[in-house]
Amino acid sequence: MDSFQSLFEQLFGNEWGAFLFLSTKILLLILAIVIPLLLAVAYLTFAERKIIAYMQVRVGPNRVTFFSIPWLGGWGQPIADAVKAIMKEIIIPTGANKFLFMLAPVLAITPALAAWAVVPFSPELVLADIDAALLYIMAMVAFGVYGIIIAGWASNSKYAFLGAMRSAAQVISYELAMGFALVCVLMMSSSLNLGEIVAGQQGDSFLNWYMFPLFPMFLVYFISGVAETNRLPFDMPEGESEIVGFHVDYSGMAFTIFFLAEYANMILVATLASIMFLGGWLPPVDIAPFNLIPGMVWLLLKIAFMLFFFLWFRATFPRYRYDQIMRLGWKVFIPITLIWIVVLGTVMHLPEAVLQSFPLNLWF
Amino acid sequence: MDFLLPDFTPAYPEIFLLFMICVVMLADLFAGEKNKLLSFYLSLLTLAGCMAVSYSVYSTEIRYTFSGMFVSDAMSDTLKLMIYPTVAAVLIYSRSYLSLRGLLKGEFFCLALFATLGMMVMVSASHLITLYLGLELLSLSLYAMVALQRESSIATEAAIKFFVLGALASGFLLYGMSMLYGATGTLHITELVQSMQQGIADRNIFIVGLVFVVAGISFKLSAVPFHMWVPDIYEGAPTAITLFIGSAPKLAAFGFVMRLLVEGLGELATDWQGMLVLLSVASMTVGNFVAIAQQNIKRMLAYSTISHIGFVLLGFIAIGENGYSSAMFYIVAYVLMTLGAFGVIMLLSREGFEADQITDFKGLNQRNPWLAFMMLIIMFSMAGVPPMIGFYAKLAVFQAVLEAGYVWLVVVAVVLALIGAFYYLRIVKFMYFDIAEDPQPVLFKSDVRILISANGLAILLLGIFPQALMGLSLSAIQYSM
Amino acid sequence: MLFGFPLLSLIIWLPIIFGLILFVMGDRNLRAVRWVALIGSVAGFLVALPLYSGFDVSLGSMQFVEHSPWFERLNVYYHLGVDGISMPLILLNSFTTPLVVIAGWEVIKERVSQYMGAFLIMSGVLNGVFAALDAILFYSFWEASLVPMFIIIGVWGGPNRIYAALKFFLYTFLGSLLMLVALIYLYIASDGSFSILDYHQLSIPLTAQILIFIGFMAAFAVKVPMWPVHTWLPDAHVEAPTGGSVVLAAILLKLGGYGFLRFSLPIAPDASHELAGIVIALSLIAIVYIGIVAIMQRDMKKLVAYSSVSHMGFVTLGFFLFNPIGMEGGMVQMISHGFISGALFLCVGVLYDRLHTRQIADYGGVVNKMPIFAAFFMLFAMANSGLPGTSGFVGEFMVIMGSMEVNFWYAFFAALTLILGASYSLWLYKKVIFGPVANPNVEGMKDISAREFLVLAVLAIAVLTLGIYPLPLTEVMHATVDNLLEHVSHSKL
Amino acid sequence: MVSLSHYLVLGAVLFTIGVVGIFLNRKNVIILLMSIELMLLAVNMNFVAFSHYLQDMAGQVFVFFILTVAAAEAAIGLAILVALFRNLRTINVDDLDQLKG
Amino acid sequence: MLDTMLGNYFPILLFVFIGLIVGVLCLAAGWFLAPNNPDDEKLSAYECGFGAFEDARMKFDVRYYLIAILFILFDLEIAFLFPWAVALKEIGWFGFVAMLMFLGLLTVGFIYEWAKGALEWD
Repeated sequence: MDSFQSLFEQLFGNEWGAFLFLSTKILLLILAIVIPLLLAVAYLTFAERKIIAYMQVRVGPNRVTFFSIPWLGGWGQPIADAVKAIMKEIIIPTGANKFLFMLAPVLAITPALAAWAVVPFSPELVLADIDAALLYIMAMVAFGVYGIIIAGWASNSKYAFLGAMRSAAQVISYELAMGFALVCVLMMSSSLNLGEIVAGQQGDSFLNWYMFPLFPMFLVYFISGVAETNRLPFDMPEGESEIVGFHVDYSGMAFTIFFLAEYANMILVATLASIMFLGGWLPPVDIAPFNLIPGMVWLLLKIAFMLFFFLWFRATFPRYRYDQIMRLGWKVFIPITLIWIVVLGTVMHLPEAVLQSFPLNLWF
Repeated sequence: MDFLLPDFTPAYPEIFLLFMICVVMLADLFAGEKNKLLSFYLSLLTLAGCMAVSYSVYSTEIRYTFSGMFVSDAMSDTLKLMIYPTVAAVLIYSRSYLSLRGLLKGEFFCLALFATLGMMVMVSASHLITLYLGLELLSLSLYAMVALQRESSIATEAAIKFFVLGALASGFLLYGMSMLYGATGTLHITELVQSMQQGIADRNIFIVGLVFVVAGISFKLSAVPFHMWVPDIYEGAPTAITLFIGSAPKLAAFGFVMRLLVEGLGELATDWQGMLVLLSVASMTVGNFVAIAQQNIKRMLAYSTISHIGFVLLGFIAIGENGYSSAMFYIVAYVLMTLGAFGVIMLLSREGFEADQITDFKGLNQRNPWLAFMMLIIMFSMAGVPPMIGFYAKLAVFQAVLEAGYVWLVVVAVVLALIGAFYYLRIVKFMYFDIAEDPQPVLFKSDVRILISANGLAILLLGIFPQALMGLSLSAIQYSM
Repeated sequence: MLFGFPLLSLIIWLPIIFGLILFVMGDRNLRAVRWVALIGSVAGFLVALPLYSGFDVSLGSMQFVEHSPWFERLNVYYHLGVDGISMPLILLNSFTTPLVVIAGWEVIKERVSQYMGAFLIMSGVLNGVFAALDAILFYSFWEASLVPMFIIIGVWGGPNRIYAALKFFLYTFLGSLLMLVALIYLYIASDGSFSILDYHQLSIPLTAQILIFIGFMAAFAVKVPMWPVHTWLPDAHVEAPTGGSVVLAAILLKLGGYGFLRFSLPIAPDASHELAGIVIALSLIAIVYIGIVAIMQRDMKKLVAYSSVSHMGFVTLGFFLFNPIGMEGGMVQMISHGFISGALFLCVGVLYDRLHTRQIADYGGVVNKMPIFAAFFMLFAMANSGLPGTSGFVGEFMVIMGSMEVNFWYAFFAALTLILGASYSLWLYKKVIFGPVANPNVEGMKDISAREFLVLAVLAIAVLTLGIYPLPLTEVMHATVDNLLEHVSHSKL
Repeated sequence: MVSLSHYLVLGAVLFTIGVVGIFLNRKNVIILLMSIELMLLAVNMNFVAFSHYLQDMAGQVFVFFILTVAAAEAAIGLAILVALFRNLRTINVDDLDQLKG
Repeated sequence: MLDTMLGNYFPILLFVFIGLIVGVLCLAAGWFLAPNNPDDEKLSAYECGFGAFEDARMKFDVRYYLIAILFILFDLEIAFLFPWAVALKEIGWFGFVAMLMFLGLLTVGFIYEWAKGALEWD
């Protein structure tokens, strides 16, 4: 490493050299996150189709293989899909605002990727270890709405416009519930830094994870996450087949980008759920075989577990009506979270003696 | 960190009011359509309660609380004790006007109470944040109140103008505050003075801040050249709302200026004195001259407000207890007169008829002599004719300014006051000398009759016996400095 | 203080209270309204009698003094008192009010209660002006007197009443505001006192004195009124109802003269001496020029109004001669002008009530139809032109005597009024009363009623009494005037 | 290095743009609202810069409150705007001429 | 120059940049590789087989707007809750109760809008 740095310094002078070296290093690290992430997205679509197929007692994609290796039947599917998407024509409707029409997908994918900058994969492995990490993620998630609104507006189509309005309303509504749920996490952890949040869940076993004291919040958070990403059963904004959504006028690669963004967001929600409620990289039980396995593996397992729920929901639940969605968000989740904040705060401030007599004083 | 529980006593009135606002809001929500007057009576009850609470915590000491962000002293308590009855009077005056226009809704009362809370916070603020919050609580409520008549295009237009210019003024004020903060490193109003005295503050930045603060203040006070919004808002808003805007908030504005300019920037008095002289002369001139040309009485009163503000500013120019207390006396007198004037306008209005043209006052003496007599008292008081209170207000201000050595200013003010007398007389002329177009007698309910009589007679009696009010304002200022 | 009773307060507030009662009564029972008004005004006059009888003529100082705190922050006191200057004016005022009420008895048909109430309130307020010894109290009454008069002219006046009312109000209001500035200046110069008597003792540099004098002058000259700020008066008189004209001429104009004596002279004596020439010049212009203007008039009321201005010139002239006879003459002139001009306006009112025109040309030969009226009118016209034996003669003669002491030419010009006054008064009389009946309407005129007779008779007695035996009046003011002159002769620099 | 005065100049420039935007804009009321926001942001910038420079947290706390109030203000402003649009069918500044100000 | 606190944010800046590039690259790939044969019918707005009747950027239901405003208010509430929650353990009972009052006030507002029907969608 040092030799690379001195090479840069020789090439560009001391100050610029150091700067460029650092930039290059960071760029490489970013690519090390983004490329696996995009691959994960690709294979998440594949997993989705497969898993749902098996749940419905079908086979799912099984034709495209790599190099004709039979037991990889279907594993080439995502690649084929990607190639297909690239080759499709991008239609820009008449009357659409061309610049905004093209800007919208970019605005959708950028925050979905950029949010990953602060996600820790293990105590050491984090690109930007900032204190306001959670705040940053919230900001990035909220940013996604711009993509939706702009897409709907730029298309110059009533369906797209209505879809965008609905989608935006839904997303921001659930963002509130999500925010309140996160407040509960913060009350427990006393930090916005994701690494410290995980550290706060350190203990003998999985019982220390925030999932248990904050179980209702966990549910609220996760369901809100599902709604945030416009996944079934809350896929009102998109409703690819039955009703039309904000990207009804998009095609080809432009549409694919929205698609990518949605899956990247799914993974993000699952990751955050793992970090904040499921103890992140912590093993379920802090004893011999488990704590030898690297933390990252646990994290990835947890993420996969959460992602499975996304797919499972899709296979199981019928779609909600729009008024039901809004009612759930505003009239159920927000009151629940408010109450839980009060309850949690009260419990946290009970005198020590009372807490000790409490059977589950593990967490406070 | 260890947090000490602050002393809540000085803020009891605010806390009580806030609690009651929630009660009024919820009560109105669940009372249903049938009990429309519930929130009206509840609001009056609330104000009475505030009165009692404020009275019981009244003290001549200066008490700081909430880490010095909130202060309760004789001035704030006195102003609050004046704000409550003013607001109550507004509510009573407005009742039938609003109910005829379908505006007698819980929202009106909640907003009015919220505005009241804002005023209370303003006069009790000893920290720039508190000051700002109080101001905005008041302003935002007022914006919403102006727009309350949603189907009236003129009201919404007034609202948007009010909003934009009000926000602009807040912007100026904030920018000035940021400079003050940068210069002194503190947001506590009393510490601003100290850091000036200790010479820590960067004087140049301070002056920049001062200029912006004064500009913002004059916007809120509606002094020329920052007065553009006043006539439009007065004319466009429903009269009840105009009455509200024109009355109690002026008391709060007085407290606001006292806190910021006098308590906070008193060390720079010589700097802002000059600015105020300009503002004051301009306000008196423009207000009085333009008012003459008005046909709409609400607009005319708007310009009259501008000119009165000019006179109030004279009190600040005089600097010192005498000047400030005379400004306070003037403001109180002004509020009393405004209440009465708009009250009469509202009593004259009927469903679908606003009575906002000066010609609508034609022959009022035939239609209701008592009402005309009350309006006569109010108009003469505004013109500054003794023995009405308006005269002593002007007298006190002139006296203070002369004492400060501005003889020319007083002469100018006197001449402008004379010009002002002209348009007030015009109203009297219409009421007494002209023949009514619509000779039907004006009738109204007994509660309003009592109120308007009390209002008019208060102007007269306080004019005959001004000692009590003058002493009150003087002691309020003395104990707080 | 006689009987230990606050007579001055009573004489101020009694009429005001009656006036408010009238307001509240409304017009439901006109008969009751008129009687209450009469009782109120007569009661006011009756209160004035013990005031007069209890007045110690040997003292030049304030009597019947009442002094109690009013609002202390500005050191304002409820301070009342009368001396030889104010005493006669209070009497005059209290005396005039019942006459006005009676004069308006049947003539006023609309809003009677307000009309009567306004007059009673004004009566009380004017008493207040004369009795006030605190500057702010004085100023309050001073301004308050504007309001009822404004209303009286504006509501019950003639066709052009609104213009006249506004002009009246604004002229006087501007003047009085400048006076207010002067008062506030004095308040500061005297270290926070509003007592007029304190101001008398205050020593003030000359420039300040001149400024103060000008401030006061602005207020008083408008009221008197002096040339050239007299223009509001003819308008106001012409448009005002009869009662309004009477009070305006008889009392309101005296406020200005009173102000000179109470404020200008004693507070700024040096400035008074300094500027006396100007005042005298203005007075002479008023006497001569306005006298000529009066001759030109075709409107009876205007003529009387201009003659008022001209006569009031004597008052200011007398005051600024700085000798006792001139000053007393001015005082007597004020009182007598109160009676005479009031009476003349009443006479014009009597005519107006019958024909509803004030043009001289519309009348003629009235004597044929109204002999009694003609007799009264004759007496007052003579008094107005200064016929010896009437009160008009006493005042004018004393002032001319006084000016003779100072400067022959003053006296010469002043004396011109005897010619001018005679010409316009007699010209008016001749045109209206004598000659052929110019107008068929005159044929139908009835002679004065008992009520009108009463009013005119009372005034006639007053005019004659004062003309033949002025001592009761001069005796009252003598000591005070001496005091004042003594005071004025000392420089306050 | 970026110094305090840089921030102040930037703040002043932003503030001026906001003010000028309010006075010169004749087309759209929404732009007025945006100009107001810009002014407030300029103020926030000042506060944060001073706060950092003076090592005093109070300025940043103030920023928090300004943001909150700005949000409330925007909410009310937009609400009035909606009402206005329903009545006038326009949000053109020039069309707001029923009241001669 | 990257040693300061802001240095931590430099990677984030770069990451945002990369995110943008990814988006733009994908679009560019589609743009260059895909066919482009526009025709009128294909490009017309999709509306049930008819031509569009009016401008698509039409007035929309005021409830969306209401939701937006409510969101702003509650989101700010959350913005206040975040620092409070982080510091909760230090500020003790007083801090907790103070925030409870704040929450209480907002809850009153929430009840108000609920009862006024701002949250109804039918």
